[in-house]
Amino acid sequence: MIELSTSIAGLTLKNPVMPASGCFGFGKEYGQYYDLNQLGAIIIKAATKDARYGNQTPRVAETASGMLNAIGLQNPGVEAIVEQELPFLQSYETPIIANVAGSTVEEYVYVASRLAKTKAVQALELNISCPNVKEGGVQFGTDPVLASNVTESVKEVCGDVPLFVKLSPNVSDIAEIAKAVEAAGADGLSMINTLTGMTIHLPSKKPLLANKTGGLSGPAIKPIAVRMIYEVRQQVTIPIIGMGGITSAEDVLEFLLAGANAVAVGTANFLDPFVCPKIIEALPDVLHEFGFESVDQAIGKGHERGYEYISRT
Amino acid sequence: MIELSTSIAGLTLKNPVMPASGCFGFGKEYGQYYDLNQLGAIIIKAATKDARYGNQTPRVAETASGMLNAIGLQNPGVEAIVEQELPFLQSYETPIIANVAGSTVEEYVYVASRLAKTKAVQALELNISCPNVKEGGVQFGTDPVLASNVTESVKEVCGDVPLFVKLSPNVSDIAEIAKAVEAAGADGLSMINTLTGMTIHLPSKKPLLANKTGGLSGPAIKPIAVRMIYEVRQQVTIPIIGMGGITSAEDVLEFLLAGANAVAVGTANFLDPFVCPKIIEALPDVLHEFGFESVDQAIGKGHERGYEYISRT
Amino acid sequence: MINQMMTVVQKRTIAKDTVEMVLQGSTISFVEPGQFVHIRIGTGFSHMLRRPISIANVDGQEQTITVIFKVIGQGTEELQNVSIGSSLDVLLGCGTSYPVQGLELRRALLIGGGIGVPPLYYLAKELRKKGVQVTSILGFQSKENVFYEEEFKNLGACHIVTDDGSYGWHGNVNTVIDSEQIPFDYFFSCGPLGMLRAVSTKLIGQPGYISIEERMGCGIGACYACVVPAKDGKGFRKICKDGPVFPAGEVVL
Amino acid sequence: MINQMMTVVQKRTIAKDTVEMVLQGSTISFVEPGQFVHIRIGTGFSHMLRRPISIANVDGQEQTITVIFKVIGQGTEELQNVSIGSSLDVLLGCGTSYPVQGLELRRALLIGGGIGVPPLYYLAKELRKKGVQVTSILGFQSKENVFYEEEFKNLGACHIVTDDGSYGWHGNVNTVIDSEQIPFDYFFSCGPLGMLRAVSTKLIGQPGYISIEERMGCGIGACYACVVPAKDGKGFRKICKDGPVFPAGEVVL
Ligand SMILES: Cc1cc2nc3c(=O)[nH]c(=O)nc-3n(C[C@H](O)[C@H](O)[C@H](O)COP(=O)(O)OP(=O)(O)OC[C@H]3O[C@@H](n4cnc5c(N)ncnc54)[C@H](O)[C@@H]3O)c2cc1C
Ligand SMILES: Cc1cc2nc3c(=O)[nH]c(=O)nc-3n(C[C@H](O)[C@H](O)[C@H](O)COP(=O)(O)OP(=O)(O)OC[C@H]3O[C@@H](n4cnc5c(N)ncnc54)[C@H](O)[C@@H]3O)c2cc1C
Ligand SMILES: Cc1cc2nc3c(=O)[nH]c(=O)nc-3n(C[C@H](O)[C@H](O)[C@H](O)COP(=O)(O)O)c2cc1C
Ligand SMILES: Cc1cc2nc3c(=O)[nH]c(=O)nc-3n(C[C@H](O)[C@H](O)[C@H](O)COP(=O)(O)O)c2cc1C
Ligand code: FES
Ligand code: FES
Repeated sequence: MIELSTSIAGLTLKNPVMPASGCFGFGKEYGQYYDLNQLGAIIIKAATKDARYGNQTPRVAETASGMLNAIGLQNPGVEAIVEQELPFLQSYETPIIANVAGSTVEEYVYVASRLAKTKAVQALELNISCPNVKEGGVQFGTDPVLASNVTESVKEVCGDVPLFVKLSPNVSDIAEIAKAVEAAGADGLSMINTLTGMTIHLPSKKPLLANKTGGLSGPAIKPIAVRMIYEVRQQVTIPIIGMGGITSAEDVLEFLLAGANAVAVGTANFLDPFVCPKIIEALPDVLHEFGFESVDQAIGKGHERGYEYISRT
Repeated sequence: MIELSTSIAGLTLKNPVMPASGCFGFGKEYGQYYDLNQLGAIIIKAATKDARYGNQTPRVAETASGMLNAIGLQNPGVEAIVEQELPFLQSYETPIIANVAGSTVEEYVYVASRLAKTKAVQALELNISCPNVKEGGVQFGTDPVLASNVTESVKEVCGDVPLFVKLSPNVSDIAEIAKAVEAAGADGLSMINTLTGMTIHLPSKKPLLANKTGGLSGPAIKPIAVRMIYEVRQQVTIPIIGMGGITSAEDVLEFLLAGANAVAVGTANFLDPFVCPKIIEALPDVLHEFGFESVDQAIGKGHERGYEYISRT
Repeated sequence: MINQMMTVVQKRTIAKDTVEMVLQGSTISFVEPGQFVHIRIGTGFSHMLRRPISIANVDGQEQTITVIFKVIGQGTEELQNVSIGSSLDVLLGCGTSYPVQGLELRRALLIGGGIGVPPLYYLAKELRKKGVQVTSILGFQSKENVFYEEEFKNLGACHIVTDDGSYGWHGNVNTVIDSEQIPFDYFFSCGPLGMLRAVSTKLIGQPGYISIEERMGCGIGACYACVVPAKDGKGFRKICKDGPVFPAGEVVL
Repeated sequence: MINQMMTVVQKRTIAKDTVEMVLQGSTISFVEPGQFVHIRIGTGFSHMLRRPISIANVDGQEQTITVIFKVIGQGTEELQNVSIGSSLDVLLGCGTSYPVQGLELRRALLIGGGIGVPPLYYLAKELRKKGVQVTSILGFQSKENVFYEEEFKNLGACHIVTDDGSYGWHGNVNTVIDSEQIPFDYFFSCGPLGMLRAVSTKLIGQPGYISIEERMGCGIGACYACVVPAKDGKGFRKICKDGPVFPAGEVVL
């Protein structure tokens, strides 16, 4: 028996695999196709204070081994999410991680506190790294001082609910931001969000996305994600939910070796709507093949002298 | 007749396509397979003051639509390059752009001044963005003050030889660096160098590259390159040599539309050693197909209201 | 929606750059007119996004569906090169359908443009099955782009119109609507945005359904890539899930 | 080196995970023993780096080369699935060769390990053509990995040794070298680094050639991916261009 369960920031997961925020809506659609109880957790689409329509279309474009998206944080607003979306997910045992977005510290605090108050959400993921909105979002994620401030303010209203901060890869030194948010009280990190990219539509001679730029995700960015997780793992002790281009159980193991404690799968859901349960099913054999009897054994093992993971929980 | 010739920083190119630094050695090998006079220019491998052996092997790894490299600036030293490598290339009419590397401002200045003094080199490319060496390299490229200082010092010794500064994409705000080096006297920009990445070899559970991290190149990074060029194009007026994932004449047009004045092809040479002449051959038809009669007409046309390129030359 | 490997059993070029492909599967009977398939192109990561293509016909006996697509880029180029006998990974029966069963009608007007024509064929067949009288107006760029004229003619009156007048009427679908004054209870339209706008404006106030396109991610309603604003000014619809078929006037074109 | 599309004309599994593939081209006569082909795998960007594989045999009449490879990862997996009749994009005749013509010798000792065995076969054939007496020692992990025993036996004495003793000698190639004391003028070796180190140490001072491997980028000497330090302590060699065959003692293993 290969042990898949693990725990991050006090949250027990039956396996380390969860869909990434924004790629799984609020679970309803995928819930029609398979039993969401198979998942380690579910990270839901970003919530803002008020409903947001998001950017104009086209919002997605294909790139080599990747895609660009500029959804622009479309969501019905935190109140509607709590009332209309969460009850469905609560009918499962799978922990729900809510992605918190905003344009100001006040908005982040408002959304986080509203979500933390409900019993429906087991953790928060603070999205200070969305490249697709004009205000807020990524600027909080590229400046260590702003990142630290918003983390600290949000942490105050989280109560018992653990707070993961989602980092942007569009930075010169991601470890610096990671250390800043750890010091500010983050219980964990989520990394990475998308890299800002663009593709130009030759016939129209204009950027293909209406928003011009979009976030690059998918296998193309996997080496960047692995590098950043490896780097951050050596400088912080809080758990990491790793993501960026994962499509297989082998990829999951690579992220665990780099130092992720759990992983999220985004873009791959679009190529194969059943990818999450497939990865979970394949994971025990892959762990076994490379000599591990549990997920926990593999975490951080890609580091020299073995990385010592100091759990806070 | 579609006009392919263009000029960058006073340098006339018969077409805008050149091999990227590090992917073409000093031209000898490719010179065995086709006539190098077909190329718009040739950017040669980085030169340092003394010979460098570079990193341990393995130095390359394949990734989704890309590759990682950690060569570590192996080269025979500037003196040997000038004496043993340049004479071969001088037998062609094609302009040679020499890539200048170093660990200190003094080394950059030494190498640049040695190269500028020879008649063999038509432009310099200041490599402040190599992610694969412990000292120097990328740190000059991620800090606007350091970038500005090294540019200014090198510019002083360049004489008539135009100086392109090669930017690192591993930064929070590439336009800031671009503006700093433009203000410091750069005659042009080269962008982008590789993004730092890692891949872990599952059987050994260690990073596959001996250097652990390497630079990600190839089609995977093209959307990032296009976005950065587009962004920088709106903030500086000096010409840009664009690169990052180019494999076809359509890609060249995409970079021109984004605001590049010429382009370099790196990784694609490994997949197809004849890719540069093939792209050059295909370019007139592609330009024509999308309504352009010359390279110059296409430059910057992906920008709203048409980007006004103000040549300094 | 179900995820199925389907075998390419037939493939032919029916007009300029236009390919008709028949796919055989195991469960196809639930598919309704207006729905689309979300097709994976290539293997590995060669294409990270599936391609949405309308279902042009269903044969419950043979367990096949027919799709008709225009080769406009890399994805459709690769799709046309898939050889007979190989299989394709499809999400079958995505999106909403034209509500054939739910409607009371005697006369239907079908208005299609270019690659918007295919879904109307399956619709026309289903309407005929119900005894509805079908008239179609099909617009194409030019003579060489015209397809399925015979097929539609077998189901009712069919007017072909081309932008350049090289075949049938000269003009666009509205030219025919204006001249012919065809009586109908409901209209059903699918085609490029420009055409849908023109048709919706012309037929404003009349009951009908339109089908629209947008670049898609998931194709099942989870990613918010394919939204369109709703007419009420506040809401929105997901084309892949709430659409592609919408009652006329429901969304902003 | 020339860039050529070559047709797969034959393919068979000759040992565990080990495939022999025959490729037909138009210009192959210049290829010499020890050289390799740099093969493009897949299309588009599915594999950004070519795969280097040694040339195991050449048939000038049929214009074919034979390669033998072990399936160890995605690239070789895809390569084994290329069907007969399809073509592969190869850089043919990369790297240096064993200097068969330039050497004065009567007796050659060939020492191969695993997937280092293939290039020695073409070498053995060329040596025999020159009238050289060939003795081979071929090391494999286990019985199921053994291939080409008969082929080598047809050219001279051939000793098989397996790590686990499941076939032939038990041990490694050095076990055989020690026991048999085979006389030779030159030795030629190719195999995993560990084996090459052991052999070089054992046969130190004796004239010979070794062939080594490294992960490659360009395969033609332009990218510095595949370097190995030279014994003189300062220089280096590019395996793809100065190698893969080096005189024993020239590079640091
Ligand atoms: C519900 C629906 C039904 C459709 N039915 C048909 C049909 O029956 N026949 C037909 O020929 N075409 C149809 N299309 C359009 C078809 O999806 C595109 O022509 C096709 O995806 C183009 O792919 P490409 O790779 O060849 O082109 P590229 O332009 O290279 O495609 C690149 C990307 O853009 C997307 N894309 C490009 N154009 C469109 C578009 N118009 N709509 C949605 N995505 C697009 C592709 O999916 C892909 O992600 C339909 C689209 C939708 C949304
Ligand atoms: C000069 C030379 C001759 C060779 N001859 C043969 C031969 O005749 N038969 C044979 O089976 N193998 C041979 N190899 C090794 C062969 O190249 C690798 O086994 C193969 O590239 C593995 O590819 P993969 O995608 O299956 O494995 P993966 O491990 O998935 O490969 C990933 C990457 O690593 C590279 N790589 C992995 N292992 C090696 C290696 N040992 N050497 C070089 N690159 C490697 C691949 O080229 C690719 O870029 C030779 C290597 C060299 C350098
Ligand atoms: C269509 C789409 C929408 C996304 N929306 C969000 C979001 O709302 N909040 C967020 O934090 N990340 C969002 N992301 C980023 C993903 O959660 C993830 O960090 C990123 O895509 C990298 O993982 P992947 O390569 O597996 O997709 C989105 C990504 C995609 C592709
Ligand atoms: C093997 C390899 C070696 C490189 N060496 C150098 C170098 O010496 N100097 C430099 O400025 N850039 C170097 N680069 C970066 C390229 O010049 C180029 O900026 C980058 O690879 C992006 O282009 P591409 O995607 O077309 O490869 C190297 C890239 C590769 C793949
Ligand atoms: S394509 Fe994802 S919501 Fe429509
Ligand atoms: S592989 Fe490029 S130098 Fe050898």
